[in-house]
Amino acid sequence: MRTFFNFFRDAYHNIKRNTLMSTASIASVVAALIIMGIILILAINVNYVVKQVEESLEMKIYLSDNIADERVSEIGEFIKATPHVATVEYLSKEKALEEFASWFGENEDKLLQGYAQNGNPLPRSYVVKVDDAAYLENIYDTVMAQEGVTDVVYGKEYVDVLLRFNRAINMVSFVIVVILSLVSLFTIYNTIKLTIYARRDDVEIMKYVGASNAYIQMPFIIEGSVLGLIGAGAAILLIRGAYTMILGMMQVNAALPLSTTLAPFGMVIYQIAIYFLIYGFVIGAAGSLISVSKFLRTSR
Amino acid sequence: MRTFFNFFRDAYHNIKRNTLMSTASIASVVAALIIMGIILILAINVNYVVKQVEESLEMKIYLSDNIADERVSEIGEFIKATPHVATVEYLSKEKALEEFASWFGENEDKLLQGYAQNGNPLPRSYVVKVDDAAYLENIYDTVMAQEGVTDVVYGKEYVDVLLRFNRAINMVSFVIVVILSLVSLFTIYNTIKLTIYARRDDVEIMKYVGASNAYIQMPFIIEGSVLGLIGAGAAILLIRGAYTMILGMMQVNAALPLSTTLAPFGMVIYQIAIYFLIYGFVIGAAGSLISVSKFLRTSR
Amino acid sequence: MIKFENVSKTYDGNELFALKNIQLHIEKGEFVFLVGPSGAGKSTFLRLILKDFDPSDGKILLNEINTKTLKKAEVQRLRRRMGVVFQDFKLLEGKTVFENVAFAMEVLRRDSKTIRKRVLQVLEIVGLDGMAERYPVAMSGGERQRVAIARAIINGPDILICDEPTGNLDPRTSFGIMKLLENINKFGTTIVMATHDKQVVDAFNKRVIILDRGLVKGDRQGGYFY
Amino acid sequence: MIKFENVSKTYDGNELFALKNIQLHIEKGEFVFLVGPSGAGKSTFLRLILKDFDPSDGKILLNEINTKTLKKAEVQRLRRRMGVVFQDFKLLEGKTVFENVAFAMEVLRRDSKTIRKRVLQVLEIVGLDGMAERYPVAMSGGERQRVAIARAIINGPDILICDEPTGNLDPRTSFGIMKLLENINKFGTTIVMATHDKQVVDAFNKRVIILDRGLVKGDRQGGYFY
Ligand SMILES: Nc1ncnc2c1ncn2[C@@H]1O[C@H](COP(=O)(O)OP(=O)(O)OP(=O)(O)O)[C@@H](O)[C@H]1O
Ligand SMILES: Nc1ncnc2c1ncn2[C@@H]1O[C@H](COP(=O)(O)OP(=O)(O)OP(=O)(O)O)[C@@H](O)[C@H]1O
Ligand SMILES: [Mg+2]
Ligand SMILES: [Mg+2]
Repeated sequence: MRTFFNFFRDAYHNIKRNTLMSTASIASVVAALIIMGIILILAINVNYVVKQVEESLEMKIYLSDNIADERVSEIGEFIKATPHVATVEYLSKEKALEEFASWFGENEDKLLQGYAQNGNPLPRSYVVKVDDAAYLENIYDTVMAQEGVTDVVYGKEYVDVLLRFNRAINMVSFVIVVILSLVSLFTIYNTIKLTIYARRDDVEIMKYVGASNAYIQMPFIIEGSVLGLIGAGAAILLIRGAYTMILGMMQVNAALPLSTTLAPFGMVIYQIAIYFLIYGFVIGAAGSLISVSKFLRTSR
Repeated sequence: MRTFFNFFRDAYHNIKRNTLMSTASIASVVAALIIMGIILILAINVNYVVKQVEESLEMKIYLSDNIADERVSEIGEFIKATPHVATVEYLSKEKALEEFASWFGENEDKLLQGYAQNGNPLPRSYVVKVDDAAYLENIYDTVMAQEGVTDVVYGKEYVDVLLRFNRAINMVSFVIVVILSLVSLFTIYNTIKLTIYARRDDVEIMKYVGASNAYIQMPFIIEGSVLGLIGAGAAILLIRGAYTMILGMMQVNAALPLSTTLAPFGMVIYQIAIYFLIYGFVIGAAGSLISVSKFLRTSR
Repeated sequence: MIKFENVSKTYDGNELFALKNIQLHIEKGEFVFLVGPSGAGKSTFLRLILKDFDPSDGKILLNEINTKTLKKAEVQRLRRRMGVVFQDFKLLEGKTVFENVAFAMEVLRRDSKTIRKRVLQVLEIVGLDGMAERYPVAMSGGERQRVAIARAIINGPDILICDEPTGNLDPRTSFGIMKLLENINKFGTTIVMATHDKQVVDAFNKRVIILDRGLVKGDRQGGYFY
Repeated sequence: MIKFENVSKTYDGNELFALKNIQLHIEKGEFVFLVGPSGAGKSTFLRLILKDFDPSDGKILLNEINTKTLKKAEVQRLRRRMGVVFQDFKLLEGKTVFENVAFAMEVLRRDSKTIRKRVLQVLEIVGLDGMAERYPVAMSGGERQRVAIARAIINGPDILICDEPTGNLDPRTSFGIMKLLENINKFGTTIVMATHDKQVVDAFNKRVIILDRGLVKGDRQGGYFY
């Protein structure tokens, strides 16, 4: 009985013997995974940054001077109950004036004086933060419909651009991911095809001896999956290295706010690692299987 | 005399005969160029957007109420003469007040009334646009030192984040370009090595007949460069197609402000095309030359 | 056992007949020499038995079964009961001599101890003792040919097909190999052997089929008459 | 012309001597048969003349020049004046028969008209007329061997090295090829030919060098005495 051990021994020997072929296969897995890894990390980072920007967005809800304090708290409760509202902060007329006056350097006193005589022109307001910028427009509509709310301000143009930018980034990176994935898959498939082509004599000879298809395919599949796993391992190490390097460069260049947004990936890399290993294994095994099966079908 | 024509005829025949090898080589050139093309286009687009944002940045220079009108024009002249200042606009006290008052809905009248009695608290100012956000800090320092300037405001944190973001994007994309270029080069080199490996018998036999190195290398080099050119051509077409597709998708999804920033590349693609063809040619020829020379050196 | 019924074979891109209207019967246990000039169709004849390809016309019966109707798995089973020595040896360049011979037994799922014992035995019989761990590139032409012979005979096949098995061997070694084949034949293996070696054909008094330009030009007992 | 001075050759990973202390002189214009059992060192002997590798010990002089000292370009020039028929033919599988033979002439930078004429001539001489546009895979063993012979002789080499040039040929074709080689030899080409073919060696009364396990066991005129 030919045991599995034999197949692995053969795979090991073949990989050692066909250094060139093996390196090529591993290289194309590494290449594919590095490309995907970079895109993945970039996409996650961009989303992360966009999320942070979104969360820092403020919406100001100005209240009429002509409503009672009860109504003000009522509106406050209503806002708090609105979906996707993260935090709500109340700004009294006095606080608003203080904040406002502080914008004017040497003319601050003059300004405050003017208001002291004419009454504070600044309205009461709620400052709202949301958890998703996409809902700002909805919230605007609901809150605006409340009696006693005079105006709601949230930098509509800015948010629109941001949302569109975000959507564009997502779309572009989706297209790029698809294209590059196809490119890498094609490269891997090609490489495996080349390596099997280089060993077509082996396949032919095995057929002459009456070897079953499974017998012929098995060593290629095992070899392919081993090479895929090795490639995945190499890619993981390389990406980790590059990531660390970029983090290092960023910290040297400047205390960037971005460097902190990259940090969490020290953890994420381990999740990526698992997917990479699965990917390497599957692509190596499947690529070999497809190539060698195709070859078996077309040859006699 | 063996003419160049013969070499080309041979290259043509070899490409036709070794479909598998040829497709593989072309595929890896295409893969490399698509990757580089995408990165190139992305990087240019990001820079383009960042530039646009930079150019929309405003710096406000507030002037003391205690200086004569001559001094105000003097400061205006000085600002205009400062390097990297693109436009300068003067904002009088009245205009400032008008603009300011318009922010307050129902309280506008009350506000204007207050000022009519107490004097306009808003200072005169210059609104400056620059051609490069990186110089905002410099300009701030020079202008701030001028007598009669009370304050200069330009959203320092925002600009800092933007600049850092820009720098980070440039650095990250540089690292990515370097990594992916290496990856693609390695893949191409590997593919060519594999194709030459598959024809090692040819090389060996040629040596036995006393063929000179140049004679042996020539067909490989010609074949390599032809394959490289074909790959470059395919990559150009693919990128153009993908680009058009993305533009189309963007126009369908929404009238994005971004879609206009992408437009100029309809032209740029022709410049990229030339570089791609050169790249394909050089990488094909050089890759073949290096691989076959190495093979000639190591074999007898 | 092997029956050619009006068999013709033409190759793509070659309008000439490699074999034309061959009518032949080889009995179980026979030892047949196939002779004839270069390009006569000897290798084509052997490859038809092996079902390397099907005849363009007519049919080939192995144990009364038309080889054309065989399914993939049946072809595999058939080949496991056949031994083949190819004109160009067809050794696995990436495997050692031992592995080259052993894998024909592995296909039959024999256990590795039996395989090891038997392979070393057979290698000794063909005169390659001590070369088990060599790779084919590191062997002389005749040595490679003997590896191919070892692989062909190791499973004690029902049919042994040999295409010039002594083309790269000196007369003495050839004679030894021929004696070995004769022995195998005595134990029931049908042998069909294409050869140019007059000495061999003359020395062993067997049935000789003479091919010439795709036609059977003779079919008699003993002697290289071509 | 070809001088072996105490030449020994061992291969990596094989402690046995493929050749041991060979002392020989082959004159210009000689026709030498190299015989001996499988693995005796015949191919090794021929490959040393071709400077496929250098001897492990001793030196080989071609026209009084130690082949070990030759630079790359000189080796190339030397090989252009040599013709070689390899035991395994070594044809370019991706090129047609015509191209396979022609490229040996292209290396000498002959014009394509001369090449065309001469190649077709030589193909006819070896009996392959009409097969110029075939690829090696589409040929029988003996036909391929004759392509290799055609390539070896096309430039009218000073030295012709043949490793079993008739191993895959029937006696009649062999005889024709031998006659051809004898003719070439008469016009001054030195021929060294390894062979197992007793009939051929016996029929052509030439110098016979007998190798056995790396040693020269005989060196005399005529007859396959091994
Ligand atoms: N794949 C092929 N395509 C086209 N023609 C072929 C092919 N294989 C063989 N032939 C031709 O068929 C004829 C018979 O070939 P075959 O190999 O059977 O001859 P053979 O008797 O074995 O010759 P040899 O003794 O030289 O080996 C030859 O003329 C050969 O050129
Ligand atoms: N590359 C190699 N590595 C190790 N040993 C080798 C190598 N090539 C040949 N040998 C050994 O050297 C000895 C001589 O080989 P050589 O090919 O010269 O024999 P030969 O006389 O041509 O035999 P044949 O008639 O079988 O072709 C053989 O025993 C062979 O096994
Ligand atoms: Mg044959
Ligand atoms: Mg030999």
